[in-house]
Amino acid sequence: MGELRLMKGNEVIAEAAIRAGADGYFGYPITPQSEIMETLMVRKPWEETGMVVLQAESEVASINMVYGGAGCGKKVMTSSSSPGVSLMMEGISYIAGAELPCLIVNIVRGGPGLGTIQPSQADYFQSVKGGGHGDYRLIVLAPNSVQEMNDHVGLGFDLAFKYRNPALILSDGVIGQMMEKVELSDYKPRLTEEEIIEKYGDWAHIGKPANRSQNVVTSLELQSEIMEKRNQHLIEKYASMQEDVMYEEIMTEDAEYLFVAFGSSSRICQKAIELARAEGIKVGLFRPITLFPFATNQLKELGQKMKGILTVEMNAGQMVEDVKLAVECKVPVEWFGRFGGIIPSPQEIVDALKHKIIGG
Amino acid sequence: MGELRLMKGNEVIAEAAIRAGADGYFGYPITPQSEIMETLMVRKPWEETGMVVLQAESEVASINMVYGGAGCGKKVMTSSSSPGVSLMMEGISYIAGAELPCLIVNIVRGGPGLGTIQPSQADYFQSVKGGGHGDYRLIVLAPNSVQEMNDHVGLGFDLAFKYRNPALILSDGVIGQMMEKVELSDYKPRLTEEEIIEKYGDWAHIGKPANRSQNVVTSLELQSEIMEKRNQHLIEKYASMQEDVMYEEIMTEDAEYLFVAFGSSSRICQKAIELARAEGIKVGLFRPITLFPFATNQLKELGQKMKGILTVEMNAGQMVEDVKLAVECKVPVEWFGRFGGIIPSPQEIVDALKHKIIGG
Amino acid sequence: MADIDIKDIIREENLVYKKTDVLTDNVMHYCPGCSHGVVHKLVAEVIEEMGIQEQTIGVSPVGCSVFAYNYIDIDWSEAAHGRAPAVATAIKRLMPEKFVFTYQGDGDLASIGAAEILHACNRGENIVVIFINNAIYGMTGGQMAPTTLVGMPTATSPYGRQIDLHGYPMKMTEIVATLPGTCFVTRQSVEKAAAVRKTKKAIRKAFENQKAGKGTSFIEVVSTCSSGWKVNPVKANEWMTEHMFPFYPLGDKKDCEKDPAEDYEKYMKG
Amino acid sequence: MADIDIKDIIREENLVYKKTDVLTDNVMHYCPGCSHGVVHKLVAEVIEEMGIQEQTIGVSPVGCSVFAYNYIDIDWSEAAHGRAPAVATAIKRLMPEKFVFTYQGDGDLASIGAAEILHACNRGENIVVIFINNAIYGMTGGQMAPTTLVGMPTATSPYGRQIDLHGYPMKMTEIVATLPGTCFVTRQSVEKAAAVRKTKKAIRKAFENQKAGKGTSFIEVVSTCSSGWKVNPVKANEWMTEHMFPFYPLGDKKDCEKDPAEDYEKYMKG
Amino acid sequence: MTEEIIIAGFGGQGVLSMGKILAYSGVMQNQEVSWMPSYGPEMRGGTANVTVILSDEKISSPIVNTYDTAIILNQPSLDKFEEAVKPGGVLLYDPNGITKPPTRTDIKVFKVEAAEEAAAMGNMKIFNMIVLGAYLKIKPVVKMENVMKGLEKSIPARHHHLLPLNEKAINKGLEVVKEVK
Amino acid sequence: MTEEIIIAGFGGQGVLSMGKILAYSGVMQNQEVSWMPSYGPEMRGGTANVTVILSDEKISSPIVNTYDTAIILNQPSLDKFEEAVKPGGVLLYDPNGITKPPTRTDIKVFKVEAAEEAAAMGNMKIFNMIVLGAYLKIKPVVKMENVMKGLEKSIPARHHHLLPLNEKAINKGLEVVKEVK
Amino acid sequence: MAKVRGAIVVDNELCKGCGLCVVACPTNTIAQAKEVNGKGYNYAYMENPEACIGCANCALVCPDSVITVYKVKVS
Amino acid sequence: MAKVRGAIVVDNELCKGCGLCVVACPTNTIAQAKEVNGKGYNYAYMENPEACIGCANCALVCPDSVITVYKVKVS
Ligand SMILES: Cc1ncc(C[n+]2csc(CCOP(=O)(O)OP(=O)(O)O)c2C)c(N)n1
Ligand SMILES: Cc1ncc(C[n+]2csc(CCOP(=O)(O)OP(=O)(O)O)c2C)c(N)n1
Ligand code: SF4
Ligand code: SF4
Ligand code: SF4
Ligand code: SF4
Ligand code: SF4
Ligand code: SF4
Ligand SMILES: [Mg+2]
Ligand SMILES: [Mg+2]
Repeated sequence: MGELRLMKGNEVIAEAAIRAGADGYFGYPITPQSEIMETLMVRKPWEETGMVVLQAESEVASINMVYGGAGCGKKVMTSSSSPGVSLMMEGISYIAGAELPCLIVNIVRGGPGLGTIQPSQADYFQSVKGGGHGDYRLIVLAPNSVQEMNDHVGLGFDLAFKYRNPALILSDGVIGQMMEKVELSDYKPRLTEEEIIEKYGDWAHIGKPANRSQNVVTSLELQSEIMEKRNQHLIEKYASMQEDVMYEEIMTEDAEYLFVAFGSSSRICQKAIELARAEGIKVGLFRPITLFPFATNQLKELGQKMKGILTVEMNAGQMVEDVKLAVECKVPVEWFGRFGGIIPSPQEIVDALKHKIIGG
Repeated sequence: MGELRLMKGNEVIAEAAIRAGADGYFGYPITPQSEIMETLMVRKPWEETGMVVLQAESEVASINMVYGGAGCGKKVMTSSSSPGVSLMMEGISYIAGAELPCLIVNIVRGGPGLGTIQPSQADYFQSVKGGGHGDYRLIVLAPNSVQEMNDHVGLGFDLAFKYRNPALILSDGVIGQMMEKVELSDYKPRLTEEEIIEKYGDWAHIGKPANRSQNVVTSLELQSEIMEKRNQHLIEKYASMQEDVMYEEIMTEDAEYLFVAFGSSSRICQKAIELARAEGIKVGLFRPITLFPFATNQLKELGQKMKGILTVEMNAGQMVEDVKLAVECKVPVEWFGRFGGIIPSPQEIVDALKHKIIGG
Repeated sequence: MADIDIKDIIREENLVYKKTDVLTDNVMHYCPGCSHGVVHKLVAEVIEEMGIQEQTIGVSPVGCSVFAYNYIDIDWSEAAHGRAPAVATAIKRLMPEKFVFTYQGDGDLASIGAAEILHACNRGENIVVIFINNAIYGMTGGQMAPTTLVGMPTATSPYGRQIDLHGYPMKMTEIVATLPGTCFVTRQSVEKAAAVRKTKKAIRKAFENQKAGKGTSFIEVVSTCSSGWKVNPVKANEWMTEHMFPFYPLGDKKDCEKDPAEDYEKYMKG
Repeated sequence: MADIDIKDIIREENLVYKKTDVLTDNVMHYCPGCSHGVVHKLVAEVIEEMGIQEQTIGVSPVGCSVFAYNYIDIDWSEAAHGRAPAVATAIKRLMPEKFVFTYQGDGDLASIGAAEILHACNRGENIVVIFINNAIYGMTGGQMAPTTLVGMPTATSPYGRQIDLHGYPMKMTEIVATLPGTCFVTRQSVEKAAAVRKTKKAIRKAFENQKAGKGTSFIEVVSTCSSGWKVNPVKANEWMTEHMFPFYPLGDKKDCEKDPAEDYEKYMKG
Repeated sequence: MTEEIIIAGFGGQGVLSMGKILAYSGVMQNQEVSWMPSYGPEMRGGTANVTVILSDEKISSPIVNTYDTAIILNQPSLDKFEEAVKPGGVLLYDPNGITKPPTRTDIKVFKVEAAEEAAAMGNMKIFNMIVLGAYLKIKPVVKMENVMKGLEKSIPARHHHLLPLNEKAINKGLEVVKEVK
Repeated sequence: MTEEIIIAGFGGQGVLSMGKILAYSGVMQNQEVSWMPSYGPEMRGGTANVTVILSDEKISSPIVNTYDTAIILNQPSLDKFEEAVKPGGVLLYDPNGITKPPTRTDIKVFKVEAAEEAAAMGNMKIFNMIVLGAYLKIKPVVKMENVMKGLEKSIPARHHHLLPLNEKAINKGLEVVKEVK
Repeated sequence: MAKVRGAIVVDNELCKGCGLCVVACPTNTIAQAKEVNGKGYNYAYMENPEACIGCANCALVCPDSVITVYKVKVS
Repeated sequence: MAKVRGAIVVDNELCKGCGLCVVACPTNTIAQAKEVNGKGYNYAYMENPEACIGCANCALVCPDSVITVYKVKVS
């Protein structure tokens, strides 16, 4: 068993990155996630593992530093919160287009605009459908505990490299600011130059030896025929990600109703299940852990057995569209949410279940 | 009848803006839409109507100039193409959050990343679901002719001011680069200072007279209770936009099958209908003109009468989700598309209809 | 000494200084001793003295002064982080008869917004820029700014700014002074009464420049952030005097009034 | 005059100049006479001469030279518009033993990417920046750049750049020379053989600086864009000599080798 | 009547403006028209082409894959578009620079020595007008008076003194076009 | 056993670190714990609060709306959280600065003069440890040895010489807490 | 010889006790109260009211603009 | 007295006919051909081959690196 600590979700992200053998972090302060970079700066991993940590001049610069670092075959990451992530949209689209692996952390706050720094899940569409231009997809992980903040850093990097695709951890101030027990991962060494050459020497710009042709990281292709092939390849890649889909089912064996919720709201739903079951309502929870790939088939199978589904989100109703599409409108699917930084209470959720689904 | 001309779609955007009484244009060059700013610079509207035209240092600056100008109660706009629009995501979220009216034109090119400059419709999700952070919606117009490029400029401004919400024209190089006959709108004078005070004096920052309290344009609200109310208000506003939904039905009276397509691909679909009907296939077209608000009810009513629906998009399948949600999965809905700058041929579309819907 | 009762002094007719009416009655959210409060007051006083309250539009940044609109009783736009100069550009160009100023922190102006300030100054936008350089990101909890001094500890440079890791502190004022679009570029402070008077004069001059259509006036105010610096306000002023002023020397960097022609020619000649 | 047959001259052993092998055999997509071609060649020659082809990573911009990777036979990253300095920063920090350079146009570097170049130079990233200033946006069809001269017509200033509408042309080289992170800042050109030789020397020096870990070397090359300027290449060179050089005077703006200590002290003293 | 035309050649041969004049001529006689150029990387020194559609009805797609007429001004364009002419359609080309002439027999092939004639007339700029004349001979889809009106509309007023020259060039094209059998 | 606690007061009163020590104490005896602070605008000079949950089972939601115990250190917090104590639950407060004392009768109310005692002990920094002691007297949810271990874990090593003082403060709290009847 | 007397009024409840006025006063008129106001700040007050010359230095440096200054000439 | 003779080889098909080498040559060796190459450019060639001194100026300024230069000393 690894080291057991009581830590904030944000701090864990930093610690997990060092332990995952990350090569670089590039970021810009923004509440509620500045602790990630601050923790790294205190930890000084450059003295320990050689990891580079740099405060960039902006989120635009951060994401382009990530692009540059990822092109070296290095494990690089950035973190920000909603407005900062919006500034990264061009860069993220470039990274996806150039098929580079990297990790992006979004500790979401309420929008639109400057909005509020309180927790929110209103960046679901941006993360899952692609807030930047063009057809691309991110691998999106939605941790719901401090432990998963740790786990998803390593997982995010692994999936990013497996698919040569950016991965994004979609979390919020609840998980980021909260302390819970966490078993930290063991240290994984950073890859050596030789290992990088061996693993990524066919695409990374690491210096062109005489015996191979150039490695060029680019998303540009002016010939439509070739560009279409690149798009086709991406589409197939995204479809293939289904093999790494992750989700969790809680108390669904005997359930007649289902909550679908991710991240922090899935925690509140667990409490709501306790309350509802105390009243005799058989409700369970389906929690997508990967928001992309989305557990469409699994939710379809489970969901179509239910009398009704309530999607609970801290936004105005985003994932609910994917839930409806998954169950192919065969079961009533409704949405309940609070927003603007308000966290729904477990009781409200139970009430919504009663009004919108059971009584509706 | 207004003035009849043969013009490029992009040029028409510029001309229509002047005639709509626009107060300002702020933009940055990018193919395939640079003609918009170039036409304005040649036309020198500042000498004629007083309209300000400024080449900004970047798209980030452009959209924030639009934010500043819109806050004055002025009719302001910008235009760009996909990567440039991605850079505007933070700014657009701010504009939506502060409830400012403005017009944004996206002449979409193929992505992700730098991609290709050829036409594409891959920014549907970004435009319609909100590529920036937070729950917001743009009014999205999808012209499919040079004439509509003219019409949608005036319409876009009108809707933007009606709802105090940014409007976006989603088009591409087909419509932007093409010349067609166009009947230009008549000149509408720019609002005078007095008119602006009268119409927008309750929110625009135009100088605070002693007899009213401050007008502050901001999207910030740190108190969650108030922020949630603001979000709630936005949600209701977006729902109310249904009264301005626009769509077109072509040869649907006797149709057994339906194409759903917007913008340039809807033009190709019209040709495909000719070909298909020549073979005896009764197919019609449903063309959403406003992509948001989406003609959900209208499409539901029409779509549920069909044997099957083929959504045709120059992307990897985006609007198809909204089509499925609209018809509530009651009819088979499939997607056909080409991408990466390739425009599907009418015959391909007919073939896809046969394989995916009729034979499928 | 003439004996006079306090009550006889505290009388309307003896008033020599009171809070200007252009400041609202809202209690500022700033920490005790924060320089923002002083500069807000000076801007408000200048607006009052020039009688331009009805014609002035402020652009507040993202930073501790994001809420400047709660304190100065004029119309405002709150800008995205770093973009105030772009926002102000549009406002001024669309309403040239209005007075427009941005009020920006060092993170806002010198870091994320470097391109926007450079270009607004370069275009010579006819606006006033108030630049509060407290060498730190106050609002987000004391992270390193582009202006953080070498060796100065912050939340993201806990062992002090190191040149090799974080680069040098930037002197934005010196940079914008080289741009021909700026007409008046100065660095001031507000740690003592004399400095406050000078800063106010500079702000007044900047607004007068705008009235005369002279281009961009840029006023840096070297400031303290006792919360970010983790010292009390009095000590913060002392620290600033001792450490900030040598690196950020006070005074006018450029004043076109003094010789506009020479300046322009020098630039055009290279 | 000694009579000798051409065939006897054109022999392997008499070779004095040929295309370097570090250039690929791809035909450049540039317009006839475009300066990009000359500068590409010089970069390639320096890489060859220093024997660093296997250790060099180039960062190409968005601009006509976006395809630089098709011509110089090394590993490359193509950066988003204006962001090459950020991309290069990461590459160099993660692989400090490699040689990293950006190659950027004036729209890319001075307009949209102003913040990134300013901050990379300010941090003193140990990279080389090649800055092709052709006073126009070549790739997108000849729009105004931040460096477009006053009065110069472009697609977005058809009646010539006007200061009141579009602001002044910017001198990025002079600006970055003021930053302490830069060690070598120079402005060169390639319109004639002597200039080409000098530019090559500067590029060599820049890469040598990187080897020695001296910080950012910044080389502006005042260039032509005959397509954007709508004149033929020979006329373009003449126009450049007559109009660009007076505003963008050639020569070294900063060379730390000459007096690094003084320079640093001057900055720190303000 | 619907006429779908592709005009293709090198950048600089006046391909786009020839298409524009044709389209404007259509407008002058109240037809529906569309003009859809290739754009982008092909600009610089490469090839250029434009699809022009003239029709009595509303034009559905401005982009088509087969054409009633192909007007071809260089070899790469011939290679690309010969196959795209509808059976029974027309291919008109200038043989100058053509090394592999068209081979299809199910279409009508015409040639016009426009480059040669333009050189003879001492003005390469009217090259495209000679080609236009040739096309109008084969397919008089627009009346000559409307062509002249279209021309007037599509060139800037300061060049209107060149109208007679252009008319001469068009007439020359009408004269010299020959069917290849 | 599940204990859901809110601790609320001014920023600077040691609210967050008191919660942290409590949470760490739970970890030391193998309980599940969560510590969820308020964050944001309330930071500067305003109020601060933290929700701590200790449980023998996995904790579902780290955010709850009612509490088993509320530890209240200023008036605004009392105003906000008095209602949120579950019927039968505990409200512990320091009367210093409290102008409108709690009024509920369906809960147990305790007070601890922690500020006064801390002043008496000559060190305002141990204020929160006195409160902690008081809480532990009412609800001995964690063993004292685990509290000391938690304390050790949650303060930096360079401050470990202060552990005895903290222990003394906790014991003082145990002593001086009084139920209000 | 004309002499000057001044006085200041501090809005106790709004003062944040930063102490900047204390050091700005050339005559050591001001001190911070031992007691705190409703927000917990040791507010400023005239400790030596006779010393005040009404120069307004204190008010000028006060970030919260809570000082009002009065001045009279006394002969 | 040692004299120098030079010669250049232009890759005709790759030359873009920009003419920069022509003006760069100190000896007026180079001219542009009347004929065009496959891409339609009037390529450069040695009009006065005897004049060439092999200084490589032409090659240095050639943007497309299509000139190769040779030089011999002749006595
Ligand atoms: C795009 C974006 N990035 C980051 C932030 C977070 N943020 C808010 S204020 C600030 C910096 C404030 O520092 P400064 O500009 O120096 O102002 P101060 O608070 O010191 O007055 C940052 C990084 C944000 N709101 N938006
Ligand atoms: C975000 C973004 N904005 C705009 C563009 C369009 N664009 C491509 S190149 C370019 C400018 C090129 O000019 P310059 O940097 O001077 O390079 P040059 O072509 O002159 O060498 C622009 C604006 C883009 N690709 N991406
Ligand atoms: S954090 Fe610093 S800048 Fe912000 S209010 Fe406090 S003292 Fe002022
Ligand atoms: S457009 Fe200008 S910069 Fe671009 S290749 Fe042509 S000459 Fe060179
Ligand atoms: S007015 Fe002058 S003398 Fe009086 S208290 Fe203030 S600073 Fe001191
Ligand atoms: S300066 Fe103002 S806020 Fe500070 S102590 Fe004096 S009166 Fe109070
Ligand atoms: S080598 Fe020198 S002399 Fe010979 S052609 Fe070239 S430039 Fe002229
Ligand atoms: S410089 Fe090169 S490309 Fe230009 S004409 Fe001479 S040989 Fe040809
Ligand atoms: Mg600051
Ligand atoms: Mg350029």
